[in-house]
Amino acid sequence: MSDTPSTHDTTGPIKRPTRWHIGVFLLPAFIVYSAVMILPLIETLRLSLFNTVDGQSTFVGLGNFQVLFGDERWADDFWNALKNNVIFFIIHMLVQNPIGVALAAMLSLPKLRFAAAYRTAIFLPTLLSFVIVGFIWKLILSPIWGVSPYLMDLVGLKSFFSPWLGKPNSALIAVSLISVWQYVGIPMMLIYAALLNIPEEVIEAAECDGVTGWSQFWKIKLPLILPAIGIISILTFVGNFNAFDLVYTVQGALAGPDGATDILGTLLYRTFFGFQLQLGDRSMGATIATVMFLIILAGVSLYLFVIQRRIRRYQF
Amino acid sequence: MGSLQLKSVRKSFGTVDVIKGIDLDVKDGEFVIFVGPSGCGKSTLLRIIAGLEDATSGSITIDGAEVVTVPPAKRGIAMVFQSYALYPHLTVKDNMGLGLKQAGTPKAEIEQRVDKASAMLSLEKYLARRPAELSGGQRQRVAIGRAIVREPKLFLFDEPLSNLDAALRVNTRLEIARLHRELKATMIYVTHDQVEAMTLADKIVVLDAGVIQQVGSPMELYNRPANLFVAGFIGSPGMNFVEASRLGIADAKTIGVRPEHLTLSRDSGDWQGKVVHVEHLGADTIVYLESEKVGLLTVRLFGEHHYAVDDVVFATPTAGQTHRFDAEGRAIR
Amino acid sequence: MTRNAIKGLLLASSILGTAGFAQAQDVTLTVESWRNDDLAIWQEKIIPAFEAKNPGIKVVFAPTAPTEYNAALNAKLDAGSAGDLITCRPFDASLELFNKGHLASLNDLPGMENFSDVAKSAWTTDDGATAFCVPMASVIHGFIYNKDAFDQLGITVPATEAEFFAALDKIKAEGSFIPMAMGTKDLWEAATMGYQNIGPTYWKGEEGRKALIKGEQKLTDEGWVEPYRVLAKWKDYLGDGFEAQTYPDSQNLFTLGRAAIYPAGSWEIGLFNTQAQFKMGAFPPPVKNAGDSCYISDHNDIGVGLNAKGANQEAAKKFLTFVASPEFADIYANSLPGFFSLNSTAVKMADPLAQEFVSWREKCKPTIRSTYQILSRGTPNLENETWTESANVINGTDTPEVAGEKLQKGLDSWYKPAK
Amino acid sequence: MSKARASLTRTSLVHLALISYAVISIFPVFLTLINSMKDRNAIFRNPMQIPTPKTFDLVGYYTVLGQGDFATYFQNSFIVTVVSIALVLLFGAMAAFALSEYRFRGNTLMGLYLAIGIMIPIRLGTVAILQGMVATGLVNTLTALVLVYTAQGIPLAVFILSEFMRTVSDDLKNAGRIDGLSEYSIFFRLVLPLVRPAMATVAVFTMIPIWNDLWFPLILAPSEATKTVTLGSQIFIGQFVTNWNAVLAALSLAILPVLILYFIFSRQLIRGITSGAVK
Repeated sequence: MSDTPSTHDTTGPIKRPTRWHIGVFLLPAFIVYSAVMILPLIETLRLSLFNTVDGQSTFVGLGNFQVLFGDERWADDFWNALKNNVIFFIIHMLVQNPIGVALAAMLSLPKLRFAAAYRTAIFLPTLLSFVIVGFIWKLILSPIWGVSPYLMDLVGLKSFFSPWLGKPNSALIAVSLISVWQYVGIPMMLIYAALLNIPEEVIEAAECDGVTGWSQFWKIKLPLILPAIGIISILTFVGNFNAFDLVYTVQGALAGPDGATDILGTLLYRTFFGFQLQLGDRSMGATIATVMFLIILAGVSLYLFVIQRRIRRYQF
Repeated sequence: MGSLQLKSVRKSFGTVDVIKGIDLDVKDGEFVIFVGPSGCGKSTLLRIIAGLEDATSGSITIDGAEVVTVPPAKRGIAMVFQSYALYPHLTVKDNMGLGLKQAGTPKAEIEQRVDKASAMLSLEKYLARRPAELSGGQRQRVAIGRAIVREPKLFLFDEPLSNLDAALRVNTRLEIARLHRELKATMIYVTHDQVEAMTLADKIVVLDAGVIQQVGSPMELYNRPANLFVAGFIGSPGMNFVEASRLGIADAKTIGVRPEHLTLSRDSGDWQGKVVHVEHLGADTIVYLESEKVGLLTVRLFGEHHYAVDDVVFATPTAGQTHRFDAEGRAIR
Repeated sequence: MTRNAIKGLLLASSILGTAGFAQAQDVTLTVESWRNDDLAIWQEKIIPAFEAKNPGIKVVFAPTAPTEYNAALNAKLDAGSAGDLITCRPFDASLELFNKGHLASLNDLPGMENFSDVAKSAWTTDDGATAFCVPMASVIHGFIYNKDAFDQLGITVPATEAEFFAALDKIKAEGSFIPMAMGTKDLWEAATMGYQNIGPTYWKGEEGRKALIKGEQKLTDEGWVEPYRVLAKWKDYLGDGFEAQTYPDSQNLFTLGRAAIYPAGSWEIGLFNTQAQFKMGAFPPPVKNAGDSCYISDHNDIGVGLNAKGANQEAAKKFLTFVASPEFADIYANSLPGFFSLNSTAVKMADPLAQEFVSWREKCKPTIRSTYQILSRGTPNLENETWTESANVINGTDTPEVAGEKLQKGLDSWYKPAK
Repeated sequence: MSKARASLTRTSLVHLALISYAVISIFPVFLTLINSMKDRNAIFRNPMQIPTPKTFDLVGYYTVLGQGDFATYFQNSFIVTVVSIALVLLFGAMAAFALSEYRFRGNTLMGLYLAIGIMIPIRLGTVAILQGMVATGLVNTLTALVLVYTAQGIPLAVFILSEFMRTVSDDLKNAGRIDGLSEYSIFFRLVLPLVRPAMATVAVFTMIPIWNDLWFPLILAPSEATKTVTLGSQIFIGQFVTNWNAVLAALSLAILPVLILYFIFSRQLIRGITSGAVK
């Protein structure tokens, strides 16, 4: 199944029938994806080079980007959102993924009873919609309903309760942790799979060498699941920098208090579609979308071309 | 029925040439084995014959018909894969019958051919099982059965024995030899194991680096290797090579002597050396010695011999059993 | 090709859009709205009343959640899939729709004569020449209180700022009620129920609002900062954890009888009537000193306009004329107590609480919310900023002065008052 | 496993940790479910208590089921989700097969092209999508939603499935070719059955965002006849934001079908995921 026949032979190249089936296999996906996703997205990104001047849509080159980074108000909002987004991502990396790894490590212990029940329970939040997750957690953390203060009272920590979602310095952390709660099932599942893929012989060899318990995890299993952790990191990155729904349902489109939970997704939503009296600004919205796309692209490229190449893969 | 001709068949992946112009003639009913080290292109060549890879250029005819652009299923071939490649979701019977069913063969005939093949391979008991419920040897027999059922012009085997253990390998080798005799079919067989090649083949094709080094019957290759590569590859343990200049021979570059064509003596002989290692195999004894004049030598003696490490001995090549090679490695005849 | 295949597949499973439901002669009008709370009233009262008189026209009320309304509506208008009738937000948001050609002029609509210029002001072009939405209702701000609690504690209805805080102190000291039910979590509660509620008293209603638009006053002026100073004092009277208290939390706190005073908009009346198990009363925003003239926010809030590209213009106009009629005003104002009709024909309202609110129109000077007209056209958006800053002031994260400066700075960055 | 390897203390600790986290995971859902079946006062006074005969009250469910046509909403959500998943799996698997099986000019490029979709939220293209749907007359049809979700699901499906398809033995496919199977038969009869677990994985990951999406139903198909459950319950939350009985009932009704679908798929999901998804 070669590309094209090369022509440096005496008997000449062989003519072959076109392999129509490749086209047939690719076409449905290509058509739907291009027509419904790519073309509309291109249309949107194109808008970032245009703006309304005197009521007319005019090509302004990189003018919108100049406004976004040059105008103090725009730049403040943007950097604030980016900073919050980075914190959002860091919390996921520091909390969600380690918890996911730990849960997976425990679940993959041989002959663990009830493993399926645990797995199902922990994966459950991942299946819920933002509408549900946002509403439930607002209720639980609400100082009015009293579930959280009650629960903290049970463990003698009531004095530590505070209206986290309403305080500028705790709101972002609280929202991030809700998101972690919702999504921890995904790293757990993927790491679990990677751990199960380590052949029993390798673990048995480690047992014979006296590498057991924690040191077995650190010295044997962890290095072997690094590629999976790499994939999870990049999925977390892409997911976090595209995130929007959870902040929107929990904290509203203004991502309060005082913009403390504003991430790129919410900034984009407000700008692009407008909110309350604020009118949607398609051009600036598209500009922010383009910047987001570039950030994500940069992250993914960094992963693909730098990090992924350094992670050693092992064949079992 | 079942002859095969290859004419200047080439194959390149991008700029890398893996098959560099192969010409080959296989007669009806012949058992031909492609042998060579890994990466020599033997499997690629087999897959080109099967139609699983496209040749970049050249011509392939089966029974006189050009098949270069014919899809595998229409070439009248059957193939047995190293990994068995059984359809995991089908029973043994369906695995064997699928090709015929696909070709629209009547049900009764499929039934009959499957029965015949499974009898030939003693697979009757397993017809209803799925591949996962079979042992490695049974799976390999099913894979062979699947090929037999198709009654092909050409059987293609791609290292069919390398996933089996040693004892099973010998058995299956015998079985394949028996099948060849019973079916009188043309078989092309790829292996990297020269013992398999020597024991099964009517004709061996030695390949290296995408080029045929020599074609011939097992004994032709053994007795009259065309070049250094073939000389070294065929025969076990491998041929001893000595620089001709060390022996004062001017009209050759290298002299080759097979281990079994050296005699040993404690008293006198052509090349003095010191024993460095001895292998007792029962029927044979292999002695390795380090000679100042000609370097490391392997000597194969028939029966039991009691040499010890550090013994000083003399080796002498049997007259008329040495091979001479020129500067390009070609045999001088 | 694929599309048609899928389409065929779905058609085959007999799943059709509303298009498939439209009968040959019947016209179906769709009303876009953010008032999903009113769904039942539309379905049970308003639509049957209209359909009874206009056979052959069917009306579908299709509300969207308020938070998504603008975004969804704009997308649908741009693509041409919006309903025939568009519920109008007041002022700039709808003006923008008119300027873009999405809303049609309604100057010639029969029934528009039933509305005064003031009533139409929220949906007219800046030059006052063209009206583009039929005014439906206005809402009035004030405070609703738990009458039983006031009686129990012997508190009289406060009229001045000092009395107001004295009452709060008393409730707090007694301890069985949270003095005031308001949270800052949803931001807009702080701005709308707080700042826009008490503010007009300090910036003198329309006088201050117009001066701000002309550039004669600034948000850093005393009249605009002082309401923030008062708001900052509210902090001590709100429930524990008010920073994370949402708007529904506040409503529940009050209707479950746990809070004594609720800074309100008149639209709460209907809901509170069904949920509260105690007697309620209402009072207007307290004045600074006894005898000062009082101001109330009487804000034109809802109108309904005609989608200029809608398919059923004639039927839609018939519906708009219906909306402009006294009959509609009567149904609407009485089904939704607290939404006051803007129709010139006076509507007789049965609800006592609603009557109380509307009675303030006679003694106090009405004004509209300060940020709605003209001042929220640019970026940053003054309304949104006011939400954030009002919450900040109550939370104590910004001082009143800083809040005023931030708002004025944002406004200055794009707004140049016409000299 | 030898006794030396499993100490009782260690096992107990592991169970303790897992139970704690599992409780954290299900607690909010549990809380919603129990409170949806209580009267209003009990919800506020004793949120943590399970319904007793005294506090048991299904008024929320009556409100929800009486107000909206939830049966239709379910049907809509179900059709949209199932048809979208089917198309994502079919189209995604076909494309993944072409990319992993054949070497042809533009293979890598096509792979990258299909991967872009993972990086940008499709929501950004809303206006153009809506215009397209208006132009083709698909607004307020479930077809519009199916198309959008299919497009949205394809990139991840191709990404995951092509990884899996590379693990299907070449010899097997070649054996099929020699047995006279066409490329289509090889795909449908050999490869698809073998990657079934992977398909289940993709199905679950695709199902979640489709079932739970609020945005596109709102924009593309908000009519009463095409409303989905999530949109329906969101409207309920808006409409009855202070009627917690109704809200909690609506949330419970939205959770249940996801759970049911998940339980149907979970066996395959685990098999899919454990047979080398991220190796």
